Amino acid sequence: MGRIWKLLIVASTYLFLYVPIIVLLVFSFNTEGFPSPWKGFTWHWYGELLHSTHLWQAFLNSLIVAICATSLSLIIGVLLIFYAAQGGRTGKFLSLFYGNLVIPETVLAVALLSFFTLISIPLGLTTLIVAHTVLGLGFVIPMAYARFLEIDLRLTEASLVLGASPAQTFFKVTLPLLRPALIATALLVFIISFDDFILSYFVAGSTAQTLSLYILSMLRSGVSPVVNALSAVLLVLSSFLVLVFFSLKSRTRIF
Amino acid sequence: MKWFTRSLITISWLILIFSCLYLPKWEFLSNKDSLNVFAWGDILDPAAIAEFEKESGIKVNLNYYSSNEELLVKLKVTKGEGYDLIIPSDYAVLLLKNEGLLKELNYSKLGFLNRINPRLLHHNYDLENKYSIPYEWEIFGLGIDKDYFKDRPLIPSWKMIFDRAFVNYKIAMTNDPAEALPLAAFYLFKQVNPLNASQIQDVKNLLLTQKAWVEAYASFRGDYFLATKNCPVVFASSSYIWRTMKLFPFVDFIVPEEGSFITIENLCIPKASNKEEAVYKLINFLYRPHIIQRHFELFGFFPPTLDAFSTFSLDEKAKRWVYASEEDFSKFHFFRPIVSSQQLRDLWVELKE
Amino acid sequence: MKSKTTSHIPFTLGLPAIIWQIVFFYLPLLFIIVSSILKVSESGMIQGITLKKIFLFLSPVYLGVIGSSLLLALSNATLCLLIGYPIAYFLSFTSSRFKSFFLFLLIVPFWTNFLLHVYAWFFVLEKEGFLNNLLRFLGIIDQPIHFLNSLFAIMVMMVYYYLPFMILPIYSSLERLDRRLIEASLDLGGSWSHTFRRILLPLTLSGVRGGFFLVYIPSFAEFAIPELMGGDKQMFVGSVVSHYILGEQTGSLGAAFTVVSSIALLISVVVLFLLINKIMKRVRA
Amino acid sequence: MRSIKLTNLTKSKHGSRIIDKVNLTIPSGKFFALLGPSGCGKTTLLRLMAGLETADGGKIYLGDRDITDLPINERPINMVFQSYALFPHLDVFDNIAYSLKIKKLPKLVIEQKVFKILESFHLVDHIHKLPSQLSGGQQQRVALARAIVSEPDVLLLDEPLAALDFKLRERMLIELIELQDKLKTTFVYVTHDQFEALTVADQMAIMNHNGDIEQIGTPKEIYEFPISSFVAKFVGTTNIFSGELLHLDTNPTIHIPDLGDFSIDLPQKKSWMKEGNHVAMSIRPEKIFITKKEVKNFSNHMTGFVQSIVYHGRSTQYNILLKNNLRIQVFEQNEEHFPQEVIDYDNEVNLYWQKENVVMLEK
Repeated sequence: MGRIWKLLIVASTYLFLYVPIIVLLVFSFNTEGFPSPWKGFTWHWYGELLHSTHLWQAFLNSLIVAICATSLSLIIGVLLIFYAAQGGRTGKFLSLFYGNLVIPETVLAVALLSFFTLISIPLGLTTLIVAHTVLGLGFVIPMAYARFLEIDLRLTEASLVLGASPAQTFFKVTLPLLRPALIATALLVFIISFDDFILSYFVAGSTAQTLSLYILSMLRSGVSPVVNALSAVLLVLSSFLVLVFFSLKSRTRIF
Repeated sequence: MKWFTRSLITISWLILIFSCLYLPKWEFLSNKDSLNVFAWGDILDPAAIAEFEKESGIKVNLNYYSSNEELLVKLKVTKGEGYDLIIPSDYAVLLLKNEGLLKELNYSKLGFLNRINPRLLHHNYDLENKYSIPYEWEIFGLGIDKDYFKDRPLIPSWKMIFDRAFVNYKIAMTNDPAEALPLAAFYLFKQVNPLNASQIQDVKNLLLTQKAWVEAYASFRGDYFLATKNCPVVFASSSYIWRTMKLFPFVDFIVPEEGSFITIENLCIPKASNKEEAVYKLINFLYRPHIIQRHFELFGFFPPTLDAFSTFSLDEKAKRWVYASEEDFSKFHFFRPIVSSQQLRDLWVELKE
Repeated sequence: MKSKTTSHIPFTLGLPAIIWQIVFFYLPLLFIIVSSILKVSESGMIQGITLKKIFLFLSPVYLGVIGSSLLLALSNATLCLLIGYPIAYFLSFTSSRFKSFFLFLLIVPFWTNFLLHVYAWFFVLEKEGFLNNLLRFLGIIDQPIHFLNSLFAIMVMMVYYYLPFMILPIYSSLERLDRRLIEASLDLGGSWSHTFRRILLPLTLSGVRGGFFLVYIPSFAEFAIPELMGGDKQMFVGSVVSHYILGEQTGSLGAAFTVVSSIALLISVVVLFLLINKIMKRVRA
Repeated sequence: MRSIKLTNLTKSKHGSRIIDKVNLTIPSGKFFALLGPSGCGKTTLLRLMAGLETADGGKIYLGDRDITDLPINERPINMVFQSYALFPHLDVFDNIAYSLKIKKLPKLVIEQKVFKILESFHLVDHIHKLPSQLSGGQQQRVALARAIVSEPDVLLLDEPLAALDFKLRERMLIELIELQDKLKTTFVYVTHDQFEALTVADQMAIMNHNGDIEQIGTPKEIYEFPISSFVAKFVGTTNIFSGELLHLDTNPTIHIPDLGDFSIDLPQKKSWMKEGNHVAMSIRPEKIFITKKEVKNFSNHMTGFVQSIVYHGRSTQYNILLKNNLRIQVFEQNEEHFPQEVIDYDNEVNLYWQKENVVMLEK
């Protein structure tokens, strides 16, 4: 009896998770636009998706922001770990980075928007990259540092004894050992930045439209099955990324 | 010594980071052979701008704002420097003019004045049109589901969204208090003037009562609610409904007989601009019939000139409003603040709390 | 480890992250806190300190908004916990062959743009949507129900979006749990509820707490879901903030409201934290 | 050139002195063992030599060169760690080639050197394996190969065999000795296992719990002639009696209360060897002859009861209770399958020893 209940709960939860997605995907092949019921099968909306320049511009913007923010937060995050590995007194600084995930993104977005406006930095892709990098650092540094502390100290000592300088040791021993955790974190940061809506909503200004903002504008105004087609494409993309994440077998947890 | 070096390193990093952040601004200010246009997000056709750039060899930098207030703030801060052409709405023109931020237009350089729809000129915000020329306009009204009203009484009145006696359906209402309040006040008092305390209370009560049959407050989704048959009546602007009507034939647009609201977007030149030659070239370009025609087709805003329509067939519905009679036009009002901005916001939050 | 040659290179390289964090995280936060108590003239001159902006938001109307946001966040976190715990348990205890598949299914939507999920729910809850058609087909209703633009729609979307935030921390705390403890407890004749209360819950408390606040905190400031799913008929903190911040010249007011509501959030988090501990004590006893 | 000299070396950790003014010279090209109980600071001493720790005071010389402040990576000293510390992300080849690549040697030279050492360590078949795919002994050999491939002046070994089983350990000890013979590199071998130290060392030092060096010498010197009861007890097993010195000039004797007087031999005069002084006497268990019969030709004799018998294979250990309730150990070689005399529990036995086989220690 308990078994059946358990299965029922789990099945209905997964149904809850996937029914909307399946309906969405099915309707991406409907010949008629959104409000109308199922009429017939077509690839038409995928073709239109291909030719929607605005959408691809937004997609490109999101991609640029996500790539820049991911690499930036990864690079400066790793360099901070490098500083820590060279015996820098980072203890007091590292606790600074645990706030990023704790405060609501809306508050961070509001604070950044007010700040940028105050010192009159033009809003756009750059400010968006800055904001997403802050978000990314909140993931990169705690995760990378936790992994860094797990590394057997004797490995770095062995490297030093074998004649490698502290810097060589970092790049030849520490960094390769951090790599799986870093890749997993980078994927996470990338997808969070790529899908981010709240920061983009506040900090992008009106020049830089990201994919999220484009979808929002479509949701707020006319909806078209092109969005369904887009969903299908993005689902494939994120499935792929999740697969990569899984195959890393790193012990990095998403939380 | 160590701290001195470290401070030096810190400062160099700060300078590097911030110079990267200010870079876009710099480029934008230093470019001499270009025009900086500051416009609403969805108002200029990128293809048209590209055509102009190709024809004239002048580079056009487009920057966007999302509200008149953003435009006002930015222009006040920079004293208009760095912008060559702006597109404020009616009341914003007045505010900018009062701040002394606008340049008088040189009419000798504008070749299209005789073509402009006379109804759009000489309004209160710029009586002699010394500083502004209308570029596009739209009317607010009701989007209607014709199917729904096939066998139900349809009256062209605001009562369709405000009067409990008429409303037995769901509506979509604007999500902008700066539109909703003047509209409610106009419905109650037949005028758009600053309100006293008891009038404010009346307006509030009206909106609170209306909430019962509001499906959603959405400024830009009225067409969606119409199209999905969620609401048979939505409050919306002509430009939005125009686009929807093309896709869904059962949608109609009506302007209540009590009168309604319009907005006119105008072209203005900030006082600080010194690229007169190029600006006028661009303005003249924007008023070319085929550009205006494309603009109308693309965005659904009504064009500023009448002759634009001679080149293509305009459907009857559009014609009625575009060629509105003097009398029709006198029923149109501009949105303007009728309570203090704090009252406006508090009332709106209270309404939805 | 220590090298006597004083090199500034590691410091120089490590610095950007710290600068970034201070300048683009703490400084802006400090700035909105300060600006919410500064009196600024029309021309932008600082004229002193005032609590006027703060007091403005201590009126019943705004406190009501904060209250309803807290309630929304709390009910969302509770619902997610009630649904998420059994799922996390199932995921953790299912045979390993399907485990990664189920985990995969859980994470994929989580890694896809959330606005698309909002959009997907339109299809389901629409007047002519999937759910209405299904119910009509089953003969449960004959007139379509207005699911959208209601509190129900808001809650559905909130739970849908935030569920993985709850499941994943609980799942990982279950993964770290020593299975033999549960077997031992059941072997020793402990009932299921006893085992759950005395063993499972205390040992996964960190995950439960983590998940709870991962859901609670962001849902407090949520604004897109109430707007899109609820027809924007009710104001929550997020909606007021976005209304003020992106509205007319009211940036500093928006900042002040952000500060006020953040303080309310902070207090509620502390209270909830203590409450959870207290409940846990009682559950264990 | 490859000798190490420590002068007044001092190191504190968490406020307590671990090493206090240690002076030690490790001769060039020798296999040197540093033996001490766990936690005595011998590993710290090794880490100071390697440069993994900084000294609070004192100097470290390599040959004539002061290397106290030389960064670790610039010291021509390598180290083999207790748990090998092989780089888990590099295969056997890359692990061994690590220090050569750091030195930026030509690729060909690196390959030559690595292959040569792989061959002599019988690791050629495992060249592309990761450390996690190797057995404990193989890992040990990779660690060793990695440490010597760059031909350091000194090789430090920190309990390198602790993780291996007994058989493997014995084999590795012999391999280590042969390796050191071949290379003539100075080996400094830290261990708490006296068997390992005695086996490998040319020279060894004993550290006590306070981090002081008690005695330096060859294994034989240390074992046969310990200079303190700590050394005597720590290296091998021994029986310690305390008593009073008598008749130093004529017939040196020790008086042990309840047991009587026993004659002793004092080849070297020490300042504490004074008439009437309380001293300790150490006799190794294998130096005592045990029998139930009465035997002549031994200079000393006492009796006791057999309390327990432990059979070790090549020898048998008897625990004997003496009259003064002291318990001592006696080893007997198992020379024959069927010994003529069977000693059993509770038997009264005679214990004999020669006075030359006794070491007198300061009390």
